[in-house]
Amino acid sequence: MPRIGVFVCQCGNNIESTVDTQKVADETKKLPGVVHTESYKFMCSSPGQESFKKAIKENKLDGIVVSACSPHMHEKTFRRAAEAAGLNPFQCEIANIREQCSWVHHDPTKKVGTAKTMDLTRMTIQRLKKNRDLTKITIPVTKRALVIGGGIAGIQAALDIADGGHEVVIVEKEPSIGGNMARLSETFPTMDCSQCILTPKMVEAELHDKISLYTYSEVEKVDGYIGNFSVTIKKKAKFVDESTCTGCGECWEKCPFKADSEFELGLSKRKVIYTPFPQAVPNIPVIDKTRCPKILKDKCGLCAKVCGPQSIDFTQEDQLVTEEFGAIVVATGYDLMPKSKFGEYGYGKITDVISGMQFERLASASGPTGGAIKRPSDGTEPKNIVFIQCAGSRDEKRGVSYCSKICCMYTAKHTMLYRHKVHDGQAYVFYMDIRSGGKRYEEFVRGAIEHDGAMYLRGRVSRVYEKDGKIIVQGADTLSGSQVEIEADMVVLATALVSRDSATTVAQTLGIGYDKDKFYNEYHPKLKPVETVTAGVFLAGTCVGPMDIPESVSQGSAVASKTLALFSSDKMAREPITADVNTQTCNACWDCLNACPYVAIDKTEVKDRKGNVVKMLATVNAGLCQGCGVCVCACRSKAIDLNGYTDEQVYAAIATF
Amino acid sequence: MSEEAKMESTSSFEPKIMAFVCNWCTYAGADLAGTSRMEYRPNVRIVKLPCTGRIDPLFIIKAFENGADGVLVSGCHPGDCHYTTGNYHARRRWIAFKDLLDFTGIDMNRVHFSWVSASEAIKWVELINNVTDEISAMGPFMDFKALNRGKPESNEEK
Amino acid sequence: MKIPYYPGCTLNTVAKDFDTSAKESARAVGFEMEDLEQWNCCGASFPLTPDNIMGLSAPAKVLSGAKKAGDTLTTLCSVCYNVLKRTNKVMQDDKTRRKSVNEFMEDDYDGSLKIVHYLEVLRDDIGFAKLKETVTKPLEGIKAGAYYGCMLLRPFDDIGIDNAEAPTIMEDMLKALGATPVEFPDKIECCGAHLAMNNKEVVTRLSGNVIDSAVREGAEIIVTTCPLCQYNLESVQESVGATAAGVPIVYFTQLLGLALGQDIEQLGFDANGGAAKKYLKRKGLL
Amino acid sequence: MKIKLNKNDIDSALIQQIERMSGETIKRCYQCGNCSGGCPVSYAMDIPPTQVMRYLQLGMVEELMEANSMWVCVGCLQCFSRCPQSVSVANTLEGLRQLVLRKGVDHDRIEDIPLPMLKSAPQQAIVCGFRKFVS
Repeated sequence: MPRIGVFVCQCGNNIESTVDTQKVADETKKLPGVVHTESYKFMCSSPGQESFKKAIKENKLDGIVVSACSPHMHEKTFRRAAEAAGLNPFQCEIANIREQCSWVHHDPTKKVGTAKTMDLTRMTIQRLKKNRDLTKITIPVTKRALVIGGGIAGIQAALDIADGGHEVVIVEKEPSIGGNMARLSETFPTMDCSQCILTPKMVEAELHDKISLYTYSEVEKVDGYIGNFSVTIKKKAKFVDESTCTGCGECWEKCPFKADSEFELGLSKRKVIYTPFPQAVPNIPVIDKTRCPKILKDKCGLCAKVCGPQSIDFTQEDQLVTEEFGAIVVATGYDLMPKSKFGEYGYGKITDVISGMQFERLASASGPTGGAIKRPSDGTEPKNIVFIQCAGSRDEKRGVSYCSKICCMYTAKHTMLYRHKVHDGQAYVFYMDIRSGGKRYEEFVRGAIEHDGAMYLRGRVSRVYEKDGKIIVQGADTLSGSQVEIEADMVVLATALVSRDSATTVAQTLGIGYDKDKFYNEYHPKLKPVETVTAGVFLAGTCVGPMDIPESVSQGSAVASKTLALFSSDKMAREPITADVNTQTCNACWDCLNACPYVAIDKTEVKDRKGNVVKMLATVNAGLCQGCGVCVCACRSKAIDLNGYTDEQVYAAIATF
Repeated sequence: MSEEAKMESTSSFEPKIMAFVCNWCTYAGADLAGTSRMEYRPNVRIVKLPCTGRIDPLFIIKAFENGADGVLVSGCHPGDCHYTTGNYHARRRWIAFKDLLDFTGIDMNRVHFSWVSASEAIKWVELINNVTDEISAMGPFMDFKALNRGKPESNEEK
Repeated sequence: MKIPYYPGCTLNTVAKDFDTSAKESARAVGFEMEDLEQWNCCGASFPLTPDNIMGLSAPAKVLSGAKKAGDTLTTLCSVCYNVLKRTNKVMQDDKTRRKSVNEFMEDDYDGSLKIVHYLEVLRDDIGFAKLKETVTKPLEGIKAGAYYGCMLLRPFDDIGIDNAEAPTIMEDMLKALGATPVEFPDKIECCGAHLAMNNKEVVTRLSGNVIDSAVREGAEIIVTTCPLCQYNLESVQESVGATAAGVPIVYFTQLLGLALGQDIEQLGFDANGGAAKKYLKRKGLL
Repeated sequence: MKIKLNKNDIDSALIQQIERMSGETIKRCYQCGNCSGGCPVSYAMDIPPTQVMRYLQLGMVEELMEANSMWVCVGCLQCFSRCPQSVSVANTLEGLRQLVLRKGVDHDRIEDIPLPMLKSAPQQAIVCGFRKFVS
């Protein structure tokens, strides 16, 4: 016979005003197995806890029901107290008689509240009788982090984790780390040069003895769970031996073949053996195998001839490596909506209609024009330049419904950079709303208008076309209520910031969710902004949604702190609310495996003594299992049950309803 | 009929309704109704489960067998499941289960399926009131009562 | 191949040239346009207020009649095309309106007809490559600006014949005929349409812009798919600048017929104040 | 101009009627100005397309009824075609036109149309014109 204690909390008057707690205690005492009941003013208070523990010991209780506030409030408190009194914490259950009873049934005669409290308490008692002792699950932690994406968010995360003393691998798909930030000229609102603040961080990451850079690499496969990930990484063939290459540049100097530079967004050419930009980290070139004549048809090979240390190796192949990690940081960044999306803005056909990112390259001292603002078509200096904001943003019909958030600021910056470089030029900005929420952001935009003379027009551009060698921009100024036409020399589209093309593939590899725009889902948008539903996988930067550099960096640091917390001990403990398979009744139909949202179910072989496989069984990986219980209902042979929410427990509660 | 008379006529029968709800959305929504001090009909008894995906259709039948006059199932809105897809499993299972339940002779109007998020306290209150009214109007569910013999220490207080 | 064809009011009267040149050309490339036995006016404008059931009933009547003749219905006039195609979509997608219209017509039409423009038949069924092979008199040296106007293109979701911002279907056809298409920005702008009735100022300005834009980019002849566009552009000829004045405005089927070797006298180039004939003569095509 | 706002005007039966007739949700317009920018006849309108939507949002139907905007709109659908919110000002203006025409009030008298025009114009222009201007 169990020895159950029932503690009915009055919660001051919160419960007592509509529930006769003493009556509940008295009546409950009559139930089989209940040996101790009491009503108390504040169960959660220190004296309450003390008497609670004392009662457990004195009455040798082996099961506790606390009828009090929601378990979301104090379940942990009472379980901890029960544990302190020598009980298994999972032998303590809460009946929610405040949020779901006394506070929602205002009957002053206490009849309604008392009756419902009796029911709720009795159901909890019956459920408790079927409780089993559970022990917290401990899992070992591999103290090594993987950062996917070597942009500013990823670099920051890696540096902070490495500074915390743990090994980090950065996987970057491009030949260099740096990401989109490496393309920017100056950064708002302080106007410091992007390269000047980014390059030192890139170099620091390269030189850090705890950080390894896997550039020109991609994550192929992720197995395992928090603390114990096993990740397969594809290192694409660079055709250059990284261990011997000195980055002298002789090879790309001499290479006779050119292609459009991805980094310069088609504004200039690069060689076929190349580093994406001069400050690349690592400063080791790769060969574009889709264009190299030596690789394609065994002709040329000049680079190999001029290479001093003989680092060129045309036989190199893609390599798969599998490594162990305890945490994964996803910092895969963003893409920009292609210009070709905008039919009415010239369809990407008018050469001098460029994107904001292309403007960054034009304005950048290390860009194709050395920082001079020149038209891509003829190299002349544009005297009238029109910036069109919200190109694709806030356009549910043909673009994306959200605001890309950073365009208002960078467009203001562009007008300033333009005025600083073309003193006699005029910049026009078409905007829908100026969104400059951020420290010193509004002042920055005002500066662009008041000091640098940008003409802001509140309206959207309907159409851009060429006429007599000019680009005609036809839009509206809604503030004056008129149509506006500007003869421009160049047009800059603030194209929408969008999720990566590869976003869904990466999400599926990692088992994380994404929204309708294919940005990754945070565990909780406010309170867990860098966690995902998959424990041990964290998010940083624009793969979550549009954000600027300060935010991306903050997120990089935030995931580092989460990772370091995870790495702070050798083992981690978690709630034992996980599924369990009855090995006797499992018939290996794998319905559970298909239903499980966490890939937490494995196929396990059962072998006889000779090592022959006698049958297959489903087993639950407690590290991955999140305890949703979907598998329990999917199981036809009722071979799976969920600890803490077993069929027995639920039926017991129903039976006394 | 006056409001009072209405109260009179319905108070003669107080239905018992069992609610199976998920821990993350609806349970929290019901908690919020409490912290907001809203008031609703006292006929519902909640059984908390981690996810609607954990709700075995047999729970529903068992509830009827044990004296429920109505059953309510509620979880996170589609797309908002704490466990990513649990509520989709529940929904799919529910669609298949509906016909079976109908076949067993349970009036489908006695079983309600709803989505209530953690912030939808008002929706929860309205849901409970509506369901209670509806089940009240239908009268007690007697068909399974005979099945439930030898029930343990049950509701002598009632 | 026989395709049921809805001529519409204008092509039966003032734009007869459009109709005959199209039919002749069709024969040359291998299909037959068969006039619907009975038809009525489509209403010449798709009712923009969805509650206007009256406006739907005339085109719906045409559609239900055409359904008896076959599964496809072809048109030439942009406006007829627009009205019929959009009405058909309503009949297909909108149960409530379908019911009211059918009740009104005492009919049971379900929107299952496929409405195609003559240009679509050329592009999708015949193919421009095959058209090119059929050409007997390539239109070498003809610099033609293809003017689309509104009704052939918009709204894209309902019409979808081509990209609404940068259509190429007429240019592609002109290339097949051996002509040199001239891109001009105003090719998708409005001509002023029915404002011809009471607002000459607007029509002069809009149609003038179109001609001006085409000529500026080097067009020597403008090609249209709509009798009203043709009329408006033609009617403002005197008002536009000296360089643009007198540029011939023709239906695309007239150039098509010419390239396919039709008799010049039957193509009706006379109707255009003779400007087209003079131009074609200058280019050595007559 | 000073506008006095009150809930009755903003939410008036007339506004609801216009929404019902045109099938457009007036509040969807977020006043970006794209329609006014692209409208070929915006220049000739007393109240340009974007402001037509704004006037309706403010419940100012009277001012719109007096303006020429609805009679100048050709229905070319450029506004709708490029509207990021999928609002058709053309439909809305047609709704306003219908408000007038359905009361049996003609905007144009058939006698006023010049005879040469009636003789030479394509039938479609006349049919369409009648439908837009005559009750």
